[in-house]
Amino acid sequence: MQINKIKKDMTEILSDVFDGATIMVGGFGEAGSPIELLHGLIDKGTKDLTIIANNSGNGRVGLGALIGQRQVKKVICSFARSAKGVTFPELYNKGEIELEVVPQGTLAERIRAAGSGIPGFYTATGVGTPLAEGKEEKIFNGKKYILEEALKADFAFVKAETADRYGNLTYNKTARNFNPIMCMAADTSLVQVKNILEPNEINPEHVITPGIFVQSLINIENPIIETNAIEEGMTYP
Amino acid sequence: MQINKIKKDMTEILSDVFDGATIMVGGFGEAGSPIELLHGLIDKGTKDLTIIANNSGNGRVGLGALIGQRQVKKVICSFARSAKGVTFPELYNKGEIELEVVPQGTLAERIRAAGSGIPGFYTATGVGTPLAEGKEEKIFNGKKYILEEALKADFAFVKAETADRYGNLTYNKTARNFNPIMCMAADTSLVQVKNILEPNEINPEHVITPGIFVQSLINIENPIIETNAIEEGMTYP
Amino acid sequence: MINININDLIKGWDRNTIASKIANDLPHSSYVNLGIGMPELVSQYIKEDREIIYHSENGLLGMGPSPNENEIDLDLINAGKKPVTILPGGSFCHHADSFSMIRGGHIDYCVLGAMEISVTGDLANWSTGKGIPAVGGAMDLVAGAKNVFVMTQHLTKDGKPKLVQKCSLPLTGAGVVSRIYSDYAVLDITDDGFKVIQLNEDITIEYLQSVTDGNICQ
Amino acid sequence: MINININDLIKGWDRNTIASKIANDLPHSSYVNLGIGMPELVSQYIKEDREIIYHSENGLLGMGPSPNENEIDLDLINAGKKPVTILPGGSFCHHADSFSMIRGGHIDYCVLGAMEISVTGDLANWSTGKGIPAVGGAMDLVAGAKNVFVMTQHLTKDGKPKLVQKCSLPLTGAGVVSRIYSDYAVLDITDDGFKVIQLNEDITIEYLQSVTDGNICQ
Repeated sequence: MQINKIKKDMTEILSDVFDGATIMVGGFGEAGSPIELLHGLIDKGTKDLTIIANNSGNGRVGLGALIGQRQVKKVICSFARSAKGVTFPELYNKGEIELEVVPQGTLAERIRAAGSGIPGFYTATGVGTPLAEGKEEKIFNGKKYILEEALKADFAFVKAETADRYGNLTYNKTARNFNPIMCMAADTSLVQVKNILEPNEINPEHVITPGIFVQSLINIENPIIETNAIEEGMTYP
Repeated sequence: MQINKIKKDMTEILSDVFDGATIMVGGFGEAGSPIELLHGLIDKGTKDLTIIANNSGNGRVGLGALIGQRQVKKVICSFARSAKGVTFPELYNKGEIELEVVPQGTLAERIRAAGSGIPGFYTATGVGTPLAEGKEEKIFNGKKYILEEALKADFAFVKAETADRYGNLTYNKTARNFNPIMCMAADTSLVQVKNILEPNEINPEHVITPGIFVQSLINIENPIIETNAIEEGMTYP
Repeated sequence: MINININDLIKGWDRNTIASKIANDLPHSSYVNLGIGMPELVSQYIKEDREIIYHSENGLLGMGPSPNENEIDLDLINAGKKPVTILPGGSFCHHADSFSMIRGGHIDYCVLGAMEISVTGDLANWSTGKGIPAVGGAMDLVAGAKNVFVMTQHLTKDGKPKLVQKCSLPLTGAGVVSRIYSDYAVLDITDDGFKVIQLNEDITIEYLQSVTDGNICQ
Repeated sequence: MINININDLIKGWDRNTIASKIANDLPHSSYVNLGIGMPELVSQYIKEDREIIYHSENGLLGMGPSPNENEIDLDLINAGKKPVTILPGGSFCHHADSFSMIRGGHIDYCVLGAMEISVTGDLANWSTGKGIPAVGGAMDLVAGAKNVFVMTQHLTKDGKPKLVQKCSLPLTGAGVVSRIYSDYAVLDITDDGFKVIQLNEDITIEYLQSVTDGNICQ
């Protein structure tokens, strides 16, 4: 029997996602954002979600749409004030969605720590600012640092460029961003990928996410381009 | 003016290395070990060195030779008991060289932490063992962890497969090992590389060590192969 | 409380002049992160005697200028989410590695905008305390970069000093700024106060002090 | 103190039989790290109904068997520094990433040798307290892998039990072992003691207890 992590459709790949789940969503703005997986979650109607992502969605597409459908109770992100953000500000200003602000590098490192079995680490980022409030401090070599804890998730929703059936992934340019570390930090990583190759077609030197961090794949050959979709007035569903 | 990190000879690339320096030496056994740079250090006669590496050298070549020349006062490593180790055991058994044993994954993470501006992190590795003695403990989610501190160095000696003048590096197979993280953790990274390419010849998706972590390069087209050298009875100098 | 009638203000250097001063102070071979907005101008004034490598915190080292309309790739963007290019010798990495470059002290210079800078080098530039709080990578940059340069107007739009004894807005970092490039002066943060490195040719030290809420020294 | 005359010992399973029992217990699609030495045998007994992916802590996922003499590449080695191969679907990574796989709980099973295993799952396998101390990746593996299997002779070469009430040697990890595969039995670590999962067909529970320094239960 051969390992094959490729699922046949959206229903199958999303079958284990549950109400109340914590989901990491890859991408920096639209680059690397798994829009089709997020739309699948809208179709499925999963609710009370906590989303960990860098941003909080644009327009009414992808993460913006999921938030607009009121399926998200909390967002943990570094920058929830996007130029094209619509749904998050609406709910936030009404007090109907929670926000936890995390500095971008601390967010990345907390995610990487969770994937690496590091429950906590010290950083100088945020020291002396409101985001350090309530955090343990420690001095190393005369300088003050704060303790940050690992940030885990039940699922990671990830967008990749190429994959093989083992779940080895490569990305396209700056669409890499948070995707590789989110694969590491989630119990289950679900990946939408443009191209599926044979295992011997990905050079082992060039693999960015080794298959050990990936549980399921779905082939989305022509993903929605968020900028174009928003310009065209697309809303989902 | 163009950035060009390539040095013309061993004298130039080693010019700043000083007595008493802490030097990280890449490689896992012989794979990825920068033998020519180490031999350059023997020629230079630099002494009182602290070496951070996974192993403690084989035969009287490379790191084994440097130790044999009594240029090293202390080794920090995970495994100092190599089958072909000669010089380290000789000095260790006479009490003439210090050893600090660090679990391999903790060693890697302490090095990566130094390169990432993380002064300390918690790990379960070593808890309840003699290597946890004297280390701060902390409970996360009911489980015990120990605090490990970042491990920095003045220099990293690294072996790579290809490089460009910016210091972007790729490695060959498992010769990658500690080399990329040591480049991150040292104030100055010195790299011996088999092939030097033009900047546009390394695909930006395939760079393993970005040039920001590399200060100097030297082209060693046909490096010594340790296994063969030892079989042939080579000793250096 | 200093409050200037904005109609009385002396016109200082324009933003291009400020950018060229910063460009002059970035040494050959340095790794630089330019903040979104005004700091982006700096890259246009780098002289030919030096090569600078630009880092964008979303996993891009060796960032080049904006692409032509027909070369836009929405998977190749900068930290401001605008399309950019990559130069030969550039590379991509994931977010944890990108912030290792920042937090680990590998970025030689970052150039950021400011709302307030205190006399001890505290910086406030991420939150007015109103609206949706959004910090991005600013706190990591000021905590990690070897040198933090601020590029700013000396006064706010309604004529209040941005260089202050103590910041009133939420901090981005404490004691992090090394140098300030304003339309009136280039100033270093020192134990004695804001130290003038270069003064705009149209103003006096006394005038500079009158529009600065914190000690000016020379 | 139990001390058996080694001439009286019943001959248990040979190492190949033990390896095949372990191979049987590794589920399809699992990620496995096999320790240097006896555990390496396990890969030869994987049945065709399953695919297992082998991790070597020196940055190799998807490790294959030893190469032919003419295919040896000294840059492609395993954690024991012996030449190996890489299978299609494999990948290389650096040491920090490789130990993220281990420490982060992504390795489903590791199989290690042992000097002593206590009734509470403590493992000692890295130091006799003599000679040059050398730990390698053993402490990381036992702390990080989801399941830690031990493959061992039930007794030392001089007839002393390796399964003990309390380890006398320096620990590799405390409470880390899930299951023991010895030449006499397969045993789980439980709150009630060493629980027999399978007993060698030639020995009795009473005999097993007589060569084990710790409670045997069923």
